[in-house]
Amino acid sequence: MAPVSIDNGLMVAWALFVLGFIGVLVRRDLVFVLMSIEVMLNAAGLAFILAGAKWGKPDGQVMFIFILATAAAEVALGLGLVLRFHHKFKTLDTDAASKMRG
Amino acid sequence: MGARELIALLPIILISVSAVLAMLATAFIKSESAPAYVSAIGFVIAFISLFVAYPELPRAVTPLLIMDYFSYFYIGLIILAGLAVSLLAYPDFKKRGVRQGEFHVLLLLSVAGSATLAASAHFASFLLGLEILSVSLYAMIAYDRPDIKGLEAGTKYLVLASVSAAFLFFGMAMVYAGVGTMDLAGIAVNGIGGSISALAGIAMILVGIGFKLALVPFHMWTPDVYEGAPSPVTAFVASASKGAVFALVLRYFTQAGIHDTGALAYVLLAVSIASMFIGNLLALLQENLKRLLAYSSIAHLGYLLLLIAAGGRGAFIAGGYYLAAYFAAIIGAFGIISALSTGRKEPRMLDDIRGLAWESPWLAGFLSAMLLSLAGIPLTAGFIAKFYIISLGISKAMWWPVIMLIINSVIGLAYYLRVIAAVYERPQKELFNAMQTGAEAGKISLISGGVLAVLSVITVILGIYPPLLLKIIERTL
Amino acid sequence: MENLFFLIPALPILGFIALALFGRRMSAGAIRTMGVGSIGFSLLCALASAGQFLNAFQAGRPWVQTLWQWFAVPGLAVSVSLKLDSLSLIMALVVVFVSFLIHVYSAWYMDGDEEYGRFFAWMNLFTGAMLTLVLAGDILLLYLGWEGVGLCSYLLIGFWYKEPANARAAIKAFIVTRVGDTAFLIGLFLIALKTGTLDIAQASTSIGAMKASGLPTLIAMLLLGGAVGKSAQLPLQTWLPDAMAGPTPVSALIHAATMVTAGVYLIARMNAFFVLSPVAMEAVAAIGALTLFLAAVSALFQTDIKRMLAYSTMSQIGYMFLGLGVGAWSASLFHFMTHAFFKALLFMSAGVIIKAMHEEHDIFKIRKKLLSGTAFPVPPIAFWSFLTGGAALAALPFITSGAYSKDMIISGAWTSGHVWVWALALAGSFLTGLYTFRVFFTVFAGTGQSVYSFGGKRNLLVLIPLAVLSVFSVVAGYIKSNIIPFLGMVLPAVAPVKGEPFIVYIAPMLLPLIGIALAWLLYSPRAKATALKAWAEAAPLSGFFLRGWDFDRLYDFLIIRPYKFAGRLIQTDPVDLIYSLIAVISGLFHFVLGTSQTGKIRLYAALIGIGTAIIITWAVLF
Amino acid sequence: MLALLIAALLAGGLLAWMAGRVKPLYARLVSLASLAAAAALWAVTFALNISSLGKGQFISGFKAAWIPQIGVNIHFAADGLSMAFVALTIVLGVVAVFSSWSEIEERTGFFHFNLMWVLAGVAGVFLSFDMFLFYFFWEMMLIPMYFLIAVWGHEKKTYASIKFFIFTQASGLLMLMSILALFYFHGRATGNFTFDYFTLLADKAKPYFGAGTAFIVMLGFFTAFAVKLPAFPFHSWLPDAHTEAPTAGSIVLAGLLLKTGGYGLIRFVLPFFPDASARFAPVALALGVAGVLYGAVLAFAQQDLKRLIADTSISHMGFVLIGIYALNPVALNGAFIEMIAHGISTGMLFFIAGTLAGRVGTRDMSRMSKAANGLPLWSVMPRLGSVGIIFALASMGLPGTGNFVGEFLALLGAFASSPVIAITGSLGLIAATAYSLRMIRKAFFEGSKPTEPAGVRITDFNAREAAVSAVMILAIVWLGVYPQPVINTAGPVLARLIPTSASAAPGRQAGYIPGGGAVQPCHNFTKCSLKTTPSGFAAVFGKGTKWAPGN
Repeated sequence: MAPVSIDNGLMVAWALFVLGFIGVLVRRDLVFVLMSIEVMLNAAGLAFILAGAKWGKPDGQVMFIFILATAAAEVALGLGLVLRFHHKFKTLDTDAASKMRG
Repeated sequence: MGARELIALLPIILISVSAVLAMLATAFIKSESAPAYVSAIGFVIAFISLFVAYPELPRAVTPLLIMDYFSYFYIGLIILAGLAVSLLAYPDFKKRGVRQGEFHVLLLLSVAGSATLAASAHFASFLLGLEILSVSLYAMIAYDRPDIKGLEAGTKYLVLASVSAAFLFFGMAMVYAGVGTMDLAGIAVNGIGGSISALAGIAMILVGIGFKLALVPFHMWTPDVYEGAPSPVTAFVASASKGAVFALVLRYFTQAGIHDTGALAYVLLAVSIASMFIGNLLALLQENLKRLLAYSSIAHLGYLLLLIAAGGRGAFIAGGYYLAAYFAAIIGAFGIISALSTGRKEPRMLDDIRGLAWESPWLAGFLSAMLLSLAGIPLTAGFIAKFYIISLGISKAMWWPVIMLIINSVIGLAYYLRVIAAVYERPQKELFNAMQTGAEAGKISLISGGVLAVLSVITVILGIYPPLLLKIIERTL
Repeated sequence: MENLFFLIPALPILGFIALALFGRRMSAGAIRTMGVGSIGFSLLCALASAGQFLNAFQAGRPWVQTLWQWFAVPGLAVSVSLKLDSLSLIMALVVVFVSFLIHVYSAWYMDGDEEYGRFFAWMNLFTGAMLTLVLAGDILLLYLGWEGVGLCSYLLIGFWYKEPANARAAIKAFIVTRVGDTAFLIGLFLIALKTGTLDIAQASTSIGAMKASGLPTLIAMLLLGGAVGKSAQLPLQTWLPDAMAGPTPVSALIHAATMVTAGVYLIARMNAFFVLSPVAMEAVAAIGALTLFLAAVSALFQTDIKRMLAYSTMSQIGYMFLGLGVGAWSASLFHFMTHAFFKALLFMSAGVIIKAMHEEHDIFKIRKKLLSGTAFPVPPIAFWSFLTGGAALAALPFITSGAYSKDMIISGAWTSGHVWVWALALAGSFLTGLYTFRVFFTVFAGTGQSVYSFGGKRNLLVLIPLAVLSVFSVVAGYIKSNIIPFLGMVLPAVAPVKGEPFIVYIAPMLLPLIGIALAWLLYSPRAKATALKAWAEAAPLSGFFLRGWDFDRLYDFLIIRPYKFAGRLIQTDPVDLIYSLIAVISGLFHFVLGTSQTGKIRLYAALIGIGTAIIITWAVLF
Repeated sequence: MLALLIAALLAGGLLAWMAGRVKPLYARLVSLASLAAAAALWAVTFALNISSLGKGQFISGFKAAWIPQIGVNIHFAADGLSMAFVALTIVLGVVAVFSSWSEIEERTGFFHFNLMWVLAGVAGVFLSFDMFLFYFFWEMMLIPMYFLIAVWGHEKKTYASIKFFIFTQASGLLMLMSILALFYFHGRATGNFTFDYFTLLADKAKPYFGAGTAFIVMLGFFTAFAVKLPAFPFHSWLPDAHTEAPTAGSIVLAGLLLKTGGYGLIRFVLPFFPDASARFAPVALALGVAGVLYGAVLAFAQQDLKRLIADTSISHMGFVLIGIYALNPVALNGAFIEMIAHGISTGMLFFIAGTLAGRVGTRDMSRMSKAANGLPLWSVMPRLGSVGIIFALASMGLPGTGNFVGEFLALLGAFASSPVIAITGSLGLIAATAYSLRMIRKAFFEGSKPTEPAGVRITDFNAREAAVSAVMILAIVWLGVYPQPVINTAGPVLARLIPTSASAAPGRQAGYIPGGGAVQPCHNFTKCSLKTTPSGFAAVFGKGTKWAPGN
């Protein structure tokens, strides 16, 4: 199996990122929005790994771990908020959270 | 990493330690106030440590952090902002009947994150600092659990900040892929070559930064978050979180000579001018105080971005001065809202503070000083700050941007004056009393009053005798 | 006296200051003493100065007194300096003398008025300003007096301010004269700019060197503009008839001693500029001739006794202008002098009549009242004074002073070759006799049976001025041979270009008589020509003439209404609209942008995406 | 000494604030005391330096580093021009304190604090000889002024105060741009980055920027001063601010703040930008005339007494603008005298309007007599009426008042530069008569049908007000009949500040004005040509004069 070229890998990362972002835009459910964000973050992680591989350094992987950690923290907090969101708004539709405007 | 590096790192370490201590205090000491004490004392000690560690500068602490005068200046600002917020939050949360403990932990953490950000020299520290800051902020914004607006604000911030962080990280990866280094200074000095993906990466980093600085078109979250968050938290979001990112941007963008790069400089200029106009116009007839300040902060960051588009030595001086003035004024302004609140009810609308001067002349005076400083009127720090920006613009012959800035200053003045006019309006019995403000109830806590007084004094002193601060800023160059 | 003649204007001004400050706390007697006394002392000073000046007459040297430096800036120094020469001496003497008599008369006339003190204060100031004007050695000081006279006329015409018409008349007087003053002021600019001085003597000298250019004409025309305003000549004559709104002594003062004669004096004083410019001279003559005719026609149709007198003044000043214009300088000034006496006399006696008739101005109503005996009878002194004054006004030959001075002017018009001016003057002469005696016959003829008695106190205060002026109205003509050469010291003389045939010599003497005769025919109780009279009064144009040829309507239409309209148009300051518009547009932007803040997370995120796309595109493409 | 003068006012303000918390009367007394101290300092300074002032020299004042990083010093100095304006400041300050004696009952201490600080700001503007310091004071005085209007003003005070602040601030920022341009251009050319007025002026000999740049930089200054003056299209803040301000505020606004505009033009625009000023002069003159006429017509149409007086200021300041841009010493002296006289006369008119409105409870002239049961007000308050008439007459430029001397000289000087301007401007005198007389009549002499003459309870001027009026009447008459001491104080300075003819040679640069005209500066106006430069004025405004110049 021929090694995957870095550029193709980056394409995948781009695709993942864009998909994740589209997810954020089109999904109304807060949980799905958070999941889409995870996808975006992971796309960034993937890109780091690929970049690291490109330059033959471990830095990219280190960064990926950092991203993973922060993503986990975000998700932890996010899920807490989701619970309260559901409690207060009786829905997970993000559009419901538009009390403040103008 | 030897002892010297550790000493240089002392402020951040001390804040982190305070965070841990505060956590322990929350867990093990029954007193509600203990964590607040810990945080306040922690901030003070950390601030003092700046002077202790001062002789060790400048020093690179691992490739990740650079501790020099510049970093210290901004870390100092951030710590002071943290201290002020902590002192303001204490009485505020007491009035709300919200637990103090975790908040102070979060505050310390976010300050640690901001400080890291301000001192970061590497993508990794950038990423870490930013995330520590952001994650703490999510919680702080939604800290007042029963408040539905806080929840809404927190959710919005969580989603949008995460998205923007994803943009930022992806951009970093792209740049790394393009140039093979994550050293900020290296990238700044050597540039990104002709790599298109790296260029796209830089653009995406700009997006992440733009979000944190609430620049157009990434500003949309600002009013909602500012309005929803408890006022002390808003003060923090408006000041420290922006200051840290701005410090980073100022250092590396200027180092990279972005103002000479053509395309990117134009992007910055466009974003800057758009931020000024959109921020100010949105604030112009705004009746909601916190939203008004939110929009005005968009404009202020627009002014600051102009500095980066101008670049040069002057940008450092102007940036430092402006940020200091802006910190004092914006924290003070939200502090007054916090001080005037009764429990969960804040003086949201302009009508709520109408005639404030007749109830509480001191607070009205402080508020006027803050707003005039934000408007850039003499006798306040804001004037010197704005003077420096205009001065920089003129020295770079940026006539049109400066004229834009002037137009926006005038629009800005219009709404600040609207607020001041409301404050000094004679109380009309049927109009006033739209809400029972804290001032009327006579419940302004001594702490917040003191903090506000100090901020006002700083604002005025920096407006009258600028060399005080200028000397410090000049060391950072 | 050479160093003290500044007291002539100073004393009335001091009187004004004292009365203005303390008038409210003084008794009527004290006010009277103060008000009349200040003018009295001023008169004494003037007489003393005159005596001394005439002693040194042979030298012909004017007295000049510089009081202080008014102001000096690079290129121009103006001092407050007074100058006494034969012209200003005669002028000042007449002014202060007539003024004094009018003050005496006022003490009677205004007795019991609630603002007795204010009246005398302003009367004093009026006289003081006029004397300043007359004695000024500097054009700017002359201008100060000039404006002061205008101010006082305004204050005094509107003295009875509770009547709105009076206030309107006062404002009209001031504004109309101020139009002329502005022309005068521009003339001043030119003089200052071209000669570098505002001293009358110096400026007159240096202008002589600029004969060739059009400059003297321009300056003279501008000065003339000022003169026509103050002297109520065409086209700025409209204020004078309305100025009758003031108390009668004020009218007397305006018409006889101060104000309207200022224009004549100005032209005489600045004669150096006029003699250099034939054009300006012609203009002066033409304005005088036209005004005298127009005013005389208007006077013919007036029913208000004071308005008739006002038009007669306008007409007589027209003679003076005419005289100045044709080069009969001294004659004009002589006419000013005689006119001062008889016009003051006429006004004062008219005042007595009006007061006796309970403020009735309409001659026909006065007659009716006299006949029916419902009013107080008119005292004989009023009758005789009015007759004397009227005769002098009509220029009854040989016996009245008016005839001497007027005939000189008319003959001057002929000898200088201004035939059409001469013709108009003659027509005016005829009309003067007609209108004067129209009023006289209407009021008095056939009412002589009434028992004349004087109803009122302080009779002497009215008797003396009337008696003195009656005498002067007659005898002043006899000093013609003294006064003309005396004035000739200062004023230029113009050699006649034409001989005077007998018919020209006799015409001005005959025409007034014809006029009087016609008046008798038309207006005497036993009038024969009632049909003609009825026709004249019902003529379609009678209203037009009554309203003074409708200049008021013309100006109202041309100037006042457009001005008021402009005022209404910009009342709310249209320029401000521009700024309001900016504010409104900003507000509009605020609301439009505000709608973008929907509070929806997905929109906010979308904007981040769009922004990113734009930035990446920009960064990559450029 | 000069620094002490400003400090006395600043300290007086603070003390008055504190004193006012004890008793309102104390605030007034403290203010008067600090004004007295300032007056004493002024008098001593004047007496000590009278000879150098007479020669048009500067009194070296206080100089200390302020922001050494950018070459900013605190530098107070004075010459005759400054001294005259500072004297006016102090005098009108006293009038302002007296005018608010019974008007301001609320927060008296804070009121006097603001009042004193405005005065200090104005004095600072007149005495600052560091561009940065000048700008600092220029903006600083806005804040207390804003509070004076916004807190103690009338119905539309919020609108008026914000409008006032925005207009001045917007234009002020443009001036800041120009100051900075001056700073940088000078610094780059000479290597000496400084805001020092004297250095900047002295180095003007080596022009440190081109004609085009100079013109634009000049416009920045001009705009700020023209807004403050106010010149014609920038005037619209003025009627609102003056009308809504409390009496003392109106007095200070009209009497002093407007003068800072004229002062700025004389002090900065003319000497710094001689060429540009000369080229700009036709436009400025036209604006001046427009202001004269527009303000006069505007004033004529008003019912609100204070608004009327405010509009007259537009007209008078038009004369000042004409006087300044005629570019010869006669006109400049006229502009100067006009400013001083206008300060007194309009200040006093506002004093009268304030006291009158306070007594009758309305500013609407047609309703004033209602308070006297329909009697014309003259019959119940003759003293107030007399003072009113005197100052209204001054306002219309009657000879014998200082305004006449000012307007006469300004127009005379303008006549030398441009007869068309002077003649058109003279029409303003007629218009001034119209509005002044209308004001006198409507305010004092007009009544409705008297309902009940008895029982009117309006009081005339009390002794305090009468005393103030008496002093000010003396002042305006003194200016009218013997202005020479005042001219001598500032005259030598003014003569020096006229752009030198050599540097403004006609036709040297292509113009920025349609037609390329320029007013020829000229030192002895009788030697001035009546024409402007050949391509000059006539090209802009049509053929001016037909007659040939006499010399």
